[in-house]
Amino acid sequence: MSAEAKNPYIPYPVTIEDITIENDARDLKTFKLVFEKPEHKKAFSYLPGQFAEVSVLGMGESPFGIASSPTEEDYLLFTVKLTGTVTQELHNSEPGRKIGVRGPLGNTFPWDRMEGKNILIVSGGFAFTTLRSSIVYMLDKKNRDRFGKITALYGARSPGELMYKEALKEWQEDSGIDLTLTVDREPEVPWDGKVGLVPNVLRELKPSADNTLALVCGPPIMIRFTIPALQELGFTEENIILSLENRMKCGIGKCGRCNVGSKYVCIDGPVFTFAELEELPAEY
Amino acid sequence: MKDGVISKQDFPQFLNHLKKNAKVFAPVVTNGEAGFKEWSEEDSVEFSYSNLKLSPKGLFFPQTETILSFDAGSVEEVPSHEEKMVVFGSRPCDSRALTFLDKIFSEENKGYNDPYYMNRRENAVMISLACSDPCRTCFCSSLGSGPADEAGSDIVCFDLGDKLYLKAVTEKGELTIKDAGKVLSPGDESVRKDAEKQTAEALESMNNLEADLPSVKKNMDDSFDDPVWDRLTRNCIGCGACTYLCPTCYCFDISDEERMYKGKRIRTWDSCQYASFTKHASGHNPRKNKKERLRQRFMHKLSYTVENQGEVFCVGCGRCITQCPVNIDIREIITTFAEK
Amino acid sequence: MDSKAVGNEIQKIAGELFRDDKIDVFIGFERATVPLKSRPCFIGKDEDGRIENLVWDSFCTNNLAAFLQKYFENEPNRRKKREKPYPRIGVSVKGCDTRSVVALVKERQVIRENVVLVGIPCQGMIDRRKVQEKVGTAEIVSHRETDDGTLEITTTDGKTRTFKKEEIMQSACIDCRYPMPEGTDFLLEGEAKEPGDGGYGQIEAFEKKPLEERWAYFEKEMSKCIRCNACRQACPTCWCKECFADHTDLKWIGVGNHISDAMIFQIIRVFHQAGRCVECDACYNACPMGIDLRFLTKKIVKDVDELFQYVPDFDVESTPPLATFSEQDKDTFITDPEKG
Amino acid sequence: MENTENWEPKIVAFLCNWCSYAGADLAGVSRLQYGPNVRIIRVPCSARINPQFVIKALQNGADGVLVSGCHPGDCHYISGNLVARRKFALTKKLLEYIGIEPERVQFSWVSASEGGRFAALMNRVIDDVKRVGPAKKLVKEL
Repeated sequence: MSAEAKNPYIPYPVTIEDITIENDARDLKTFKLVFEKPEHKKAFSYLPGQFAEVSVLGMGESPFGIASSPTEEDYLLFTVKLTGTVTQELHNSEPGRKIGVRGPLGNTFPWDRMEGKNILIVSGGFAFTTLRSSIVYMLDKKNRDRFGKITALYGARSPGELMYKEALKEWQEDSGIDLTLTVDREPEVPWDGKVGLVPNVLRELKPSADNTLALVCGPPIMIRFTIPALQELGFTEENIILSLENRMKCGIGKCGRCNVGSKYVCIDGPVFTFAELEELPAEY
Repeated sequence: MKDGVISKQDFPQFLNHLKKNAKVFAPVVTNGEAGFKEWSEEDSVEFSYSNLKLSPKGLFFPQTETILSFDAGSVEEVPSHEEKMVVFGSRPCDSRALTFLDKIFSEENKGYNDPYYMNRRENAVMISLACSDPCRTCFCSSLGSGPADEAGSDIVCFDLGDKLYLKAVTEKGELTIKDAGKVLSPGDESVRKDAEKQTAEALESMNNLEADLPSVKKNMDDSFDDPVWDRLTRNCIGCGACTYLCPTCYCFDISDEERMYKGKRIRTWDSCQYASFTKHASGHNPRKNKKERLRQRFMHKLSYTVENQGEVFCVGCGRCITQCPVNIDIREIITTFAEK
Repeated sequence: MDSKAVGNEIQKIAGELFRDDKIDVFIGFERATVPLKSRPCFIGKDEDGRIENLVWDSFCTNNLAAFLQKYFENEPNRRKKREKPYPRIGVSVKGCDTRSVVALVKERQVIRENVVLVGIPCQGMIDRRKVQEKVGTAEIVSHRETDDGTLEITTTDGKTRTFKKEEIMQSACIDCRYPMPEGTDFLLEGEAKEPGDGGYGQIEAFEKKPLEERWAYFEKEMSKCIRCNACRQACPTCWCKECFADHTDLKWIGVGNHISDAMIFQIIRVFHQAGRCVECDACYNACPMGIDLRFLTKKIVKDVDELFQYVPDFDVESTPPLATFSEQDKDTFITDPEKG
Repeated sequence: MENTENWEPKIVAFLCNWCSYAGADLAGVSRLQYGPNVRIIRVPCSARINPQFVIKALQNGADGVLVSGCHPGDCHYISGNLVARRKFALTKKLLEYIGIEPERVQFSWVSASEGGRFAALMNRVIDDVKRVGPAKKLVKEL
């Protein structure tokens, strides 16, 4: 790359190395991407919470939270739900296909603030992506000591809809994290996790709010009921961390569509504290 | 040389001189409508407009432009726009609008430089034509500007009837005038006075909104959920005419056009007035109704950009007022919130 | 009745409708902030003070039927989804607005029982562009209409000029065959203008021009398009919940201002108006770029009439032409390889 | 590509499944000769044809478009082609009106037993389009 400023609209070429089907409905797939050029890999330096524009030439670009952790140095992971044209094209792809990635974009989870704190992770459905990134990052040997107790609650409609099944299994055996899984209804398959909606299970688990930051990602309905539950447990508005999604195009604060009030989700976010969101209109 | 004078008759010589080193754009009548066009000797420059229907925004931020092309998976960047350009006849308000777009597209906006827009800007000389006869729908003077505002211009030109007075306001402008020394005669006290007088008269003729912009912003911020927005937005039909004619609206879309694995990624103007602008792939839309969308347009201009860029993103050109099919008048919006 | 009396009558009826709890909102016209325009005006239940804003003059050009459909969201398919009943709407209508309401009722986009139509015998509306054309470049600052059918305008240079209404009437109104509303709930007293002949002579003349000349004209007009969608949004019978041009999963046309996309958008838009278009020229009036859309809309109306003997008039019972067929429809356009 | 001797037009043919497509099939089985310029798109019924399909084909570079269904009265869905006929009549007139050569967009009826008619139709359309040359109007170059 030349010394002059990079054109922020040009994606880095990457290759799809592997594709994992994440759920029974088969509408969630994780794409493992590797950079074609080492200098691009180096330039793409990120922290959990950030996102990137995944680019399929001819179809367009879509923003996705980065599901891999910076500690997984050789590749990027994106978990993609089948919804529109770009995701359709991705889902129809085979490993080996060349696509593009533009980023990293947006802010990160507040890693400075999280240093030395207990971390509570609450998530539902396929919004778990950047939280997977965060867990992997925190559990890495180099980083584990920087954080206190790590507690995670992850729910989905049914066991088959829980993503990253291999990783979940590992974490359940890892003493560095206390992971609880829950499903909405009593499943027909053997299940040793909880049964119940995330906010209810959260109330049951009663994690301590003491010296703790809560990272919450999930569908709007889950968020709406989880926040009161967290507040009951003593979490302040500043200590509840959320990640927003809005329609995006440029990802660099120019195209003007992802704003919530005066804040742009792509540049000022996607990570906001609940306190910050309370100041903004509910246009998300 | 900081200023110069040329008779209207000889004016094409000046443009011809500029044309040696740059593409020259000037208002020319085509299809019965004056608009910016690449000037050639056969064209006569139009001076009789108050405001052109389309501002020169599109010369720097075209309605459709290619940002990259691709063929069978390999990406090719668009060569950077290094061509020299001179724009003559932009109204001062439209030139000032470019300084706002600069704040969006330049690196100062969170560190991302938009090379397409910025390269064109850096290679352009703006010669604005000061207003002697502002429209009744013009209200630049209520927005801290005026009929001979220098912001965004390199040279301000005054139409003094049979002659034109050119006044450099940037170094680039000075160089341009110096370089054209052969075809220009130097300015003197009398033309300077005439220009000043013309501007003062033009300013005098303008209506002032008498709105305190900081309190407009504050009142808007406080009234986000106020039912007044229902009243102000009821007759909106949801077209994008206001946004596309606006010299400060910059929102855009990025999409791919492809045929047999070959194609390009294009950037096109987009409008916050369209439902599809913010609609998620899931179908959820944070700004579902026209009330929310029109509120977004006005709050973006009068509040959000004040916070983020330190400017009210309206230059008072009045295009949205004259062209709105249902006469939604931004002046009424401003005064509504000024009084609140 | 002079226009002031018409205005008073509208105010009186609207007031009574509110008083008798017959309507929740009334849509009429009020003065605009610019000359040669009146604008749609909405009056809610608790806004009786604003009833006196309602006016009638020769600038009530918008087709108010365009505002009705959005009140009947979820009609006809998901009616049960609604929590509250549909509002009852009073609206002042000219002949063209009435016919658009009928077209919408037929297609179940408007519930007839929920609208109270206040019919106004239409004297024809004035085309502000025709006035401006006659005035030249001078800016019109005010206008005054007299009851003997003249318009007096004042320009910035202080001059006044008067025009006979016939000279500056909208082409749509000159051609209009249905100036007198029918089937309305109220009908104001008074005479409508003489019905026109439809003006299809212009279309026939265009049809006779050489192919390349027709294409050149179409191309010239569409080259002005900025894709602002004002034509679509202003049209009362462009009621698709999602326009084909906005489809993202199946991209019919590009979003930029490539002329091919602009052309295709307009061809399809006009085609979708077959059997619906009442030639009110709302699209033409809304277009900020002044594109001649009349030559397209009138063509589709003419063809529908000639081929299927259908005119979207005041008849609520007749079936829209593309929702039905006749075995007698002509096969003359069919290529028959066995014939020469 | 200019109108040279070597130029061969690209024709897109929308054929209904029950009659015209079967007619094309029969033409093939019967080894009837017609130009190789045709790209056939099979649709369930001519009523499935939205005028947008025709125009989109022209935008994407088709030099000619043919739409063909069952003869009136023979529609597999009883009246699909009669509903379609109204749309086609308007489309044909509107496109011609704005200056699209009438040869470029053609409509016809071909039954399942008319292999010969299909081949003749194709040759006729190809000849017509050849006469008016490569399409330029509405075409969007990428």
